[in-house]
Amino acid sequence: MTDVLVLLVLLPLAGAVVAALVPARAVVGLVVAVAQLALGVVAAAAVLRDGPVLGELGGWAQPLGIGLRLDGPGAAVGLLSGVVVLAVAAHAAAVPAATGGPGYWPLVLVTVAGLQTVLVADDWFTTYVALELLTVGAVGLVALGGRRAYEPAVRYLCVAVLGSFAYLVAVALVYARTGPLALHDGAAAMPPGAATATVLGLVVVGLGLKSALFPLHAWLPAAHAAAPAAVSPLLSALVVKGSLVVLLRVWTGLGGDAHLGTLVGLLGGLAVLVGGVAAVRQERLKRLVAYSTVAQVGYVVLLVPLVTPSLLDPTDAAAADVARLAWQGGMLILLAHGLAKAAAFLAAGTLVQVAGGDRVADLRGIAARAPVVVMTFGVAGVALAGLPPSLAFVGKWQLLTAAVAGGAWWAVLVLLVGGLLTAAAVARVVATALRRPDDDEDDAPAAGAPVPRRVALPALTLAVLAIGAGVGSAWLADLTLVGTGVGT
Amino acid sequence: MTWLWAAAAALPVAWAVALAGAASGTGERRRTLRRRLLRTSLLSLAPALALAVLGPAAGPLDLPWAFLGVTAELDDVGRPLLLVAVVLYGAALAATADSRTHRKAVLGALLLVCFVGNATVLVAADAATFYLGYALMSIPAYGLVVHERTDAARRAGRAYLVLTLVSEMAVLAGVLLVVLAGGMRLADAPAAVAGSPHLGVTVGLLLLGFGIKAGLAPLHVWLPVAHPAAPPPASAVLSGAMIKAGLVGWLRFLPLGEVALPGWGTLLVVLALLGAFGVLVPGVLTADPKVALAYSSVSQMGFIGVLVGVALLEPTLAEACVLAAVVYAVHHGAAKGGLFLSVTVWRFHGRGRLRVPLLAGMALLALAVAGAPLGSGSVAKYAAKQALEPSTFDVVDLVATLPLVGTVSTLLLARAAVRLLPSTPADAWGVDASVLTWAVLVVGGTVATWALAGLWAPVVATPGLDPVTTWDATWPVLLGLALTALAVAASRRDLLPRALAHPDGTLVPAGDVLVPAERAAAAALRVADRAARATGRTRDRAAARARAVLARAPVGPVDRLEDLLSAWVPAGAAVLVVAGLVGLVLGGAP
Amino acid sequence: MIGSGTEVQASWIPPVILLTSLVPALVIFLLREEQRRARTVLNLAGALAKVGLVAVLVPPVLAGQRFEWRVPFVPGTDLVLRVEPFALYFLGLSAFLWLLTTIYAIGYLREGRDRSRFFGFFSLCVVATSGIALSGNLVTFVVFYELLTLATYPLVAHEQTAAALRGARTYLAYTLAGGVALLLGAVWLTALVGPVEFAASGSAAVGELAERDPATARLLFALLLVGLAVKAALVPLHGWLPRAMVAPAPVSALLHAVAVVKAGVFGIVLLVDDVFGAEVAQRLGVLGPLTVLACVTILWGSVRALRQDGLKARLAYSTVSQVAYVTLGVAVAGATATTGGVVHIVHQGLMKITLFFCAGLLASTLGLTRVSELSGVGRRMPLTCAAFTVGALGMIGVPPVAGYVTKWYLGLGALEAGAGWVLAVLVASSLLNAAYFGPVVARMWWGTPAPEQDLPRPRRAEGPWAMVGPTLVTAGASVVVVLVAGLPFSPLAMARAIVEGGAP
Amino acid sequence: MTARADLFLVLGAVVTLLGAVRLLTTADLLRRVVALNVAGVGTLLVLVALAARGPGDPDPVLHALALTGIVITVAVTGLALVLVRRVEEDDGD
Repeated sequence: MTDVLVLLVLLPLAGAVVAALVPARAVVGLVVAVAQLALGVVAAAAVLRDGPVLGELGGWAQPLGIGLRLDGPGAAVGLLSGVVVLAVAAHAAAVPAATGGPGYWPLVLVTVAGLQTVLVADDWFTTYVALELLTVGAVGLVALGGRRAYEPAVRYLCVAVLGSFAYLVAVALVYARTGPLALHDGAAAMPPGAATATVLGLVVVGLGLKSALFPLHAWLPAAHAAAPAAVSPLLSALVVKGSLVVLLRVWTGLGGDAHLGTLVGLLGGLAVLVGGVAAVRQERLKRLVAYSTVAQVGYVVLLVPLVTPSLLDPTDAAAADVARLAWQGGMLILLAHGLAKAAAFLAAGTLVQVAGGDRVADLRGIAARAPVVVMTFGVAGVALAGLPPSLAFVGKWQLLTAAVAGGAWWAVLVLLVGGLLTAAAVARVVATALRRPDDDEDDAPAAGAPVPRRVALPALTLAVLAIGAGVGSAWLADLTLVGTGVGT
Repeated sequence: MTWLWAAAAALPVAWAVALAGAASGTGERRRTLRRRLLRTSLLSLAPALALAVLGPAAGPLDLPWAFLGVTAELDDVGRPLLLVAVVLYGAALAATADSRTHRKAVLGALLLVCFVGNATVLVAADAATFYLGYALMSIPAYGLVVHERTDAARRAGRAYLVLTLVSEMAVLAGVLLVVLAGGMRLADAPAAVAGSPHLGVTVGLLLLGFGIKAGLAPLHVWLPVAHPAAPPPASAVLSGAMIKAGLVGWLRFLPLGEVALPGWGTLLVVLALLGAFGVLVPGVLTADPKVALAYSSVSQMGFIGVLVGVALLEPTLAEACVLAAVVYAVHHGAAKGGLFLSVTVWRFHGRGRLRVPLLAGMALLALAVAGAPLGSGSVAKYAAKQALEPSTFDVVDLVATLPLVGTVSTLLLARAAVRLLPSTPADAWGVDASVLTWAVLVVGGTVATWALAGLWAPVVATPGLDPVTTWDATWPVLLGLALTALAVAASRRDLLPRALAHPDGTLVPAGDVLVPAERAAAAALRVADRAARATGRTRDRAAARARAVLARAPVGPVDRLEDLLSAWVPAGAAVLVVAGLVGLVLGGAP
Repeated sequence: MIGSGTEVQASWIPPVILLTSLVPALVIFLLREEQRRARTVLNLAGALAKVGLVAVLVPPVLAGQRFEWRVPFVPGTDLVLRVEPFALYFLGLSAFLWLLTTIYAIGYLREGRDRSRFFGFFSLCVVATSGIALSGNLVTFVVFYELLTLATYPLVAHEQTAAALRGARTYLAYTLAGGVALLLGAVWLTALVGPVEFAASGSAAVGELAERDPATARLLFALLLVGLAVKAALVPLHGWLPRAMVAPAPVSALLHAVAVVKAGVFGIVLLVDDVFGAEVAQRLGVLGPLTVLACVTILWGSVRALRQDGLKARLAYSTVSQVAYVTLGVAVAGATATTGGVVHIVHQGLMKITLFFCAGLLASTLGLTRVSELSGVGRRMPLTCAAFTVGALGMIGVPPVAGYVTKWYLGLGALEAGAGWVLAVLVASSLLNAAYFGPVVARMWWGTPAPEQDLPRPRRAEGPWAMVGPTLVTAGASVVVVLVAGLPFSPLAMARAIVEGGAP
Repeated sequence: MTARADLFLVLGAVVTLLGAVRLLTTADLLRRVVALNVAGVGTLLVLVALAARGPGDPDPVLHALALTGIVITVAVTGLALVLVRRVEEDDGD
């Protein structure tokens, strides 16, 4: 199984190199995407069956070697990455204009490699390197968006690197204290105290910046909106999730902090509300979708304050139940959001292209020309809003149950209102797209060529998956718990 | 003999459906089909006639699978009235077939449906079936009333429908209360009501609901507008058969003979008397013979109402009163139905060779209604007198007062005759089905009751022919005739004001208290309408305000915040603030 | 409702019932617009298969057999689909009416646009409604309940005009907000007592909760009720219904007769009888307010209907009023009233769908949409008007149309429960019904058309037979169901069996 | 040894903080890149200081981290400069 972990990292890296050299870049990208998905499935199955998969890169033992460990959340996000990357690659292969340039394929593969490394890395420093790889790849991808994208890209880069520095300092503190350390079981070596608190604080701010946790999110709407159509889905669905997973691993690994946890939860709540309202208010389609990502990050970190009591007092059975539910809920929302957001961004990209403008108002009546794409956007929106039977609904259910059981009524409120806000934002787009010109209006949009199936299908598949995965998703919920130590 | 029962219900329904189906279309074949169907529709009443003739020999009906369970049987109350109903509806159908009214097929279909309902009311053995029939009869009858589609018909229809629905609902509520008390089977109903904790409400609802149908003053107002507006065959069944359903309802459900209800009884008697005599004024001041006939119906039903009222007052008299009421109803149904049909028959045959027989028949019917000796009316009135003799009701001397109803009837019928006979009849036709059925009614309304009363209701003594009895029956009629003569003479000699001498229905319009009631209703509707508009405006304003608030509230700050954060420096400041917050939280933690 | 003497067996039947609509839905989505025949065949095959399945299931289920299918939803909680009498009852109604509505819709949309989308979502609606019917626990119910909201939105918005989209938006706003309340209630209840299985006379765990913490139990009841009341259109949460009238006629028909509104009241019945249990609810004192709410709705809907000139708007407000009868039935509690409420689910469905079918026929054949335009239309479209009359009389509660049986049971039940004022409300409602339906019927048959309004005589029939046929069938069924009310599998008999099966 | 290391630790923290604050509060892109590097240097100082803090020889692992950090910072700075130049080219048009 160790080989699988190594392959997960090396395959996209090698792919990136090949893609940079050979002309048939899309083919390389697609092959790597398929292989990656297959590897992800194998790894996830192994994790689900046998628990976390361990390994070492290069065969050297710690501290010089690189410790690998694929836990449940990692495997789950790996699966997500496999599915999303394949779908996005299919879309990009079908619509070269959506890629932003020939640099697309190598950059994507670098980014994927970074993400996979984040997921399988088990020590603090490897994670740092992986995060940087992820950042550089992602910034490069944003920059493919052309002139309008350069400034957001710089902004993204600065913010992300600053976040990395904060994380690096935290890593240094940990190393100075304990020597090389696995991420997943720091609590024993790092007893609560000033040092641990500082580490937690640095990680929360640093990775919060990278994950666009409100109010550190200001870079995200600009960057995600400016990126090319085949890039935004990857950024929103995967890149943001990478740092988020690390944040959560550190949090559970170090045992958390009650007050900071509450602060994070409150910020998450604010993210849901502000992001939701802002999404409703956006005039531009891709910014609308991007703001919904801000809200979704908020959903996920809502689990932090709910998990913390159990981390602080592992003997409390009730708290353990709450923690388990919250963790499952948050992680499922993360996964569901990945699928749905990728679908939404892909669809949004196609719609912008068909409409010839990225204002919501430009979409008027576009359902007549691109019915499948509008439907995709709607279905993805349903999943984003966490309505049944989507996967996000299952996550929301768990998270709500945890919030109720944990007495976090503010979180309940946030979850419920947030869903409505997302639904409102999506409904606005769908209604505009459906709006048929009145008979007396002449400005009927000229009928263009229909959107080809191979363009529409990847997004639709993702959206349907986001909706359909809710049924029978208990295994996924179980998977997200494997090897995290939450609720045990 | 379930099949006979089934046929009695199914055949008329089948014919009604066929007629309705054939009602539209203008082709010659369609017309022939309609005519054939209408002519043969009489046949569909045959099973019902057989039931009425067989009586208890037909056995009871029990269909637990149908509706809420259908049961029926023929008893002393239902059987004679069913017979009258069959004859009346048959006559009405025949008259419809021959009349020149338009859309005869529709009229025929409605009559058939009403018949099924009406007959069901008469024979029902349980409360649910009774209610089923009651509604099945009452609602389609609206179609009879408005059939002519004139403004008068529509107005009458409105009055009819409003009162009928009120009646319907009162009946439903009352019947449900009866069922609640354990009176699902009609045989148990009076006792159940008597023992019900909701006795008062139940009786009140029943009096109201059935009172409307039975034309109890002041709920009678639909009768004098509906009858003239409806085609005569429809008037005949409305007056002859349908209003009897109200009486049957009283007899079936009220706790007659079970418990003395002085309050309700007195109320009923007083109202009934009010109706019996009060209608004289509007009745003689009308110009329309059918209005006069309608008022006469109200008067006669008042007579019956007195009987029921007394039965409520004095349980010991109940049995006799009930039988008297049934006899009276049978008599009045046949005779009054005959009189209404006379209007049609007279209009078509009044000038031909049938003129004299027609006049004679009509005179006989009128005398019978008025209660002249030898007529069915006298039988009924005698029975009533016998029943009331022992009454201790002391508000009015009933035995002395009631014969005067005969006088009222005489006056009203005379008024009708004065207006009807000089009217120009259309060209005469030959003898047709309508004349024949009318003739049956003449016999039924004058003689048959006598026979039937003796046959089926041996408890009721038929009047002898001794002078006292004969005089008792004669003087009210004579008094009425004398007054009529006086009035005619007075008006001839211009002794009366013009409005009284040649009343045209404007002084007291048909429907009397209906007119102010309509005005009040219209005013109330206007007020309601204004109120509704006002609340609508208020609601719209509130909604607009809510929308405005919703659109404004949390959005402004968020917009501003996001605008602000989109610049680098404020966003950087936000990062610093968060870092500071995190530090504060961690530093503040113990 | 697992009563005693029943036998639960794991089975694939429940998901197969869903598949009879889900498969057509998915395939139809993939069809091209012009593949009309394939669409029709798929639609009808699915609908017929469902009707057949239901028909086959009735006898064994009434005999006590239960078919159940479980799949894990989240760890510890399953999605449960279970065939039981009440489920089958609702399923039967929806299967039957869906078959007819599909036929009607094929006729109605014969020259329309976006028919693949329409029929796809149409079938998806059936999936959702069937799922609601088969739900064996609260989670499952919530899932399908929300799915129904989503599947109906494109149907309401089908015309894609500004008005249609406005109506659809209102619909979505109301139902999603209601869904939030339902979700909160469901989650909270689940967090407190574990997965809530629907059970005869209520879930035992919920009963214990009510004993332990009545205040919370009441709050939960209120929350769940709010969520359900939106779809059930209980005042003051009914605002979406009249505005959803912009939908095409077949959609309105199914919204009002089988799908959305019925899902709401079906849920209320489950909430009272199968989640809390009537006795527990009675003890908690929540049924009194619910009764008042139902009565207010009944009257308010009728009063508002009086003033509508648009035929469909009038019908919509009438639905507000009529559907509250079902709520009233369970709120009054007691076997008789509950039977009345439950049987009205079918009765109202048949009658209201007839009325909407007629409204659609009038609109599509003669272009008539307002009550004031209907004078004398009976002579032009006698079959349609006859069907309308049957439906209207049923709504008023005139025998022998189905509505009167409902009224009888409700009235008697109210009296048995000592709530005579409820009977007064029923009476008032009937009079109001008569006040707003009476003039329509009278105008149709006995009105004189305005001279300038020369109604064209429909060329041949009153509309395509695909539309007239279902209309006549539902009108006939509105009478037949009570004509044979005493037979074993009539709606009334089913309702009795459901209620009695639910008695402890 | 430890005391001097602590001094460097504090110094590193201060430099990091100054770099970060400047980074976050300047709108000029080039200054931002410079500030980013300042913060980076501060971070590395912290790393090295921490490595020297313990008794005995400095921790080689932390030195390795610092080296890696430098490499990454250089790479990032290069990327940033390319992007900044493009932005400014655009502004010049």
